[in-house]
Amino acid sequence: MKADVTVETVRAVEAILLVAQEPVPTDLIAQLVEMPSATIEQVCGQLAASYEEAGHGFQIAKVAGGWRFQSHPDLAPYVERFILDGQRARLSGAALETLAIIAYKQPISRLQIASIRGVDPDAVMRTLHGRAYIAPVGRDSGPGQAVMWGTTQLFLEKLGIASLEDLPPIATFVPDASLVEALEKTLRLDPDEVVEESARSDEAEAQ
Amino acid sequence: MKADVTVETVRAVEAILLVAQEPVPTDLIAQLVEMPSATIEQVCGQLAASYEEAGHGFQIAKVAGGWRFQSHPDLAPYVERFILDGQRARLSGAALETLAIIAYKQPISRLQIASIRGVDPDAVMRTLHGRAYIAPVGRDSGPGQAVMWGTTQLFLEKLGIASLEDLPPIATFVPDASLVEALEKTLRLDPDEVVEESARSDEAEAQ
Amino acid sequence: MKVAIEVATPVFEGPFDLLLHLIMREEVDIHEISLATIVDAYLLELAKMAELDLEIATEFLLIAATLVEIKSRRLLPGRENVDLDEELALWEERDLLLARLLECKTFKDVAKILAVFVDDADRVYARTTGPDERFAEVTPDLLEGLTIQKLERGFINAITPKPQMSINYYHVNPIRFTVAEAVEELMTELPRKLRTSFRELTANFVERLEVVVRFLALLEMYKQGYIEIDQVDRFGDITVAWTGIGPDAETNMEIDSYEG
Repeated sequence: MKADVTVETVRAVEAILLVAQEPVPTDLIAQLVEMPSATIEQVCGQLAASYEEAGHGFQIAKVAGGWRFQSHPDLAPYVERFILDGQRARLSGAALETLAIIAYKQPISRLQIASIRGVDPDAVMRTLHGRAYIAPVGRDSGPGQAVMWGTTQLFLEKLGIASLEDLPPIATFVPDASLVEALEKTLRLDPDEVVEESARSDEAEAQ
Repeated sequence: MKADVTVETVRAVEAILLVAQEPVPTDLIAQLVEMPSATIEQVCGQLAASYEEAGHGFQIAKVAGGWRFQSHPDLAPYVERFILDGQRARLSGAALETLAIIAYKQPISRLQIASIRGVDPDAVMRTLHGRAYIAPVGRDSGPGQAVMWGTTQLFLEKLGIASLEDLPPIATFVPDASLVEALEKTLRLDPDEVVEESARSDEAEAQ
Repeated sequence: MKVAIEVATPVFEGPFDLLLHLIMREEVDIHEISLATIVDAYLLELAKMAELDLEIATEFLLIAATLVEIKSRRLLPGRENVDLDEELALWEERDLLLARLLECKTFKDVAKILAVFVDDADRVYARTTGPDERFAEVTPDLLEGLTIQKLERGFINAITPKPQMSINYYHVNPIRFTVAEAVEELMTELPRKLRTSFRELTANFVERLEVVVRFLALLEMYKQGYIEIDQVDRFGDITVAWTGIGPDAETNMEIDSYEG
């Protein structure tokens, strides 16, 4: 710990996080213990590291913009035995794909989502909204004034991340060259190239 | 620690107590981690001593026949400041709706409330229960044996009425069959409250 | 050696999903992508869906039409008499399809990473217990100012059905008929006309979709030997002639036999 951080400050942070019912923003903790936010961020980070090192069954983690106590993932089997309805609601592939689009493209309208997925996202979006992973964040300024959607704090909690910036950059996901080539080749209009192609593969087979 | 108590057992106890809403009886912990109760009693006692020694801002304490995490008494001023600063005093619209449903429809299960409100009332109910405005009043006789909830004496006192019969009767505002039909339909549908607050904001506001 | 493997038909989340699946499968299996195989497989899936679900998504058919156009463009080369506008339009559609496939694939990959995040996050449980009873006095009284009138209003709000804000954002009407129904119509229409053209057969249709459905129906009947199809100019009109012979003119024809 830094020299100017007293033991009391660290203990106060622990006490506050223990009684909190949702992630506590660093700024709020800083205000309560009268220390700079940067210091509190450091204190929390160091507390998290020290719990891990001591091998405790709990952690401090930064999730959805704030710090919180949570059980250690190693101990999920015990916790699930204890919390009877501990089974988490599973997200379907369609739900995850829709969430992925909303997370990276927000604010986005239903129509825009539909055109990316090629299917009506209505039912999936209703479920996601019901679970509060997505919410309307405004209206399009265009003529239709479509409702625009974005992800929520609960979405960040569901993913266990502190903010949207913790998601990998979209560039990471650009399909690799071989797939792009395969798609392009498949949909090529010019028949000459197709002939060439098959000639080449004949050659390959002959070897 | 005793020789036959593994690190995993101690960590599991920590994890279980961390996520528990109420003090957890020794016997229940013993059953969950498959160890004798006497051993668990000892483990909890030793954990409590080690937290105190390490000077953490939280403790493990035995309360009402069970073990729980709580903030250290030394740090009460910080916790009080957190409660006052960090939380809003008024009941949110969503919390009010949940409370009204429980008041009028008691005894009622969490699931039944969810189907009326269309969103998970969990967080709101936890707050209301924490303030002793609602309480479990029994179990459903059906297969699930769901916990049934009702309002408390404190609720009546706060509202300044002698009994539930002083509430305006429900029948006066269920005027015709079409509304009932519309209502039934809503109950069958997925929640789709586009402009409604999300479950997440319920939680935030209810505190 | 190639072994035919029966795979349980997966549920495809839309036309891009299906098309990606088919193309990637081809790539893995034979390292050479045959558009013909993919178009046939796509149409086969489409036919299965058309039988299962009348409300089949319009996108499936629009993409089928684009695929078929690309395929026919390859099979019927011929540089003369090319309508440049139509040629350009086809290029545009192809590029659009390619771009949308890539975008779809990108978000499918993102979804996989999100699933990993979710799986990890599902293994931790947050503490949400709140302050204990020692702090009850400090805790603000939530019910301050609550009256029975407010409670009553809260209850009415809670049980009042919420307005549905869902808008129908599909500009294309839901499909009113299936390929199978179109075949049925043509089976009564064509024997009377004997010889006609695709444009004539679709002259009364407003929706592009209806045209596509008819086109798919004609392709099907062509494969079954009921009709002859001839296209003199590329992108020109298609003449349709009733042959009067089929595999079994007496019984209902099988629609799900696009492979061939």
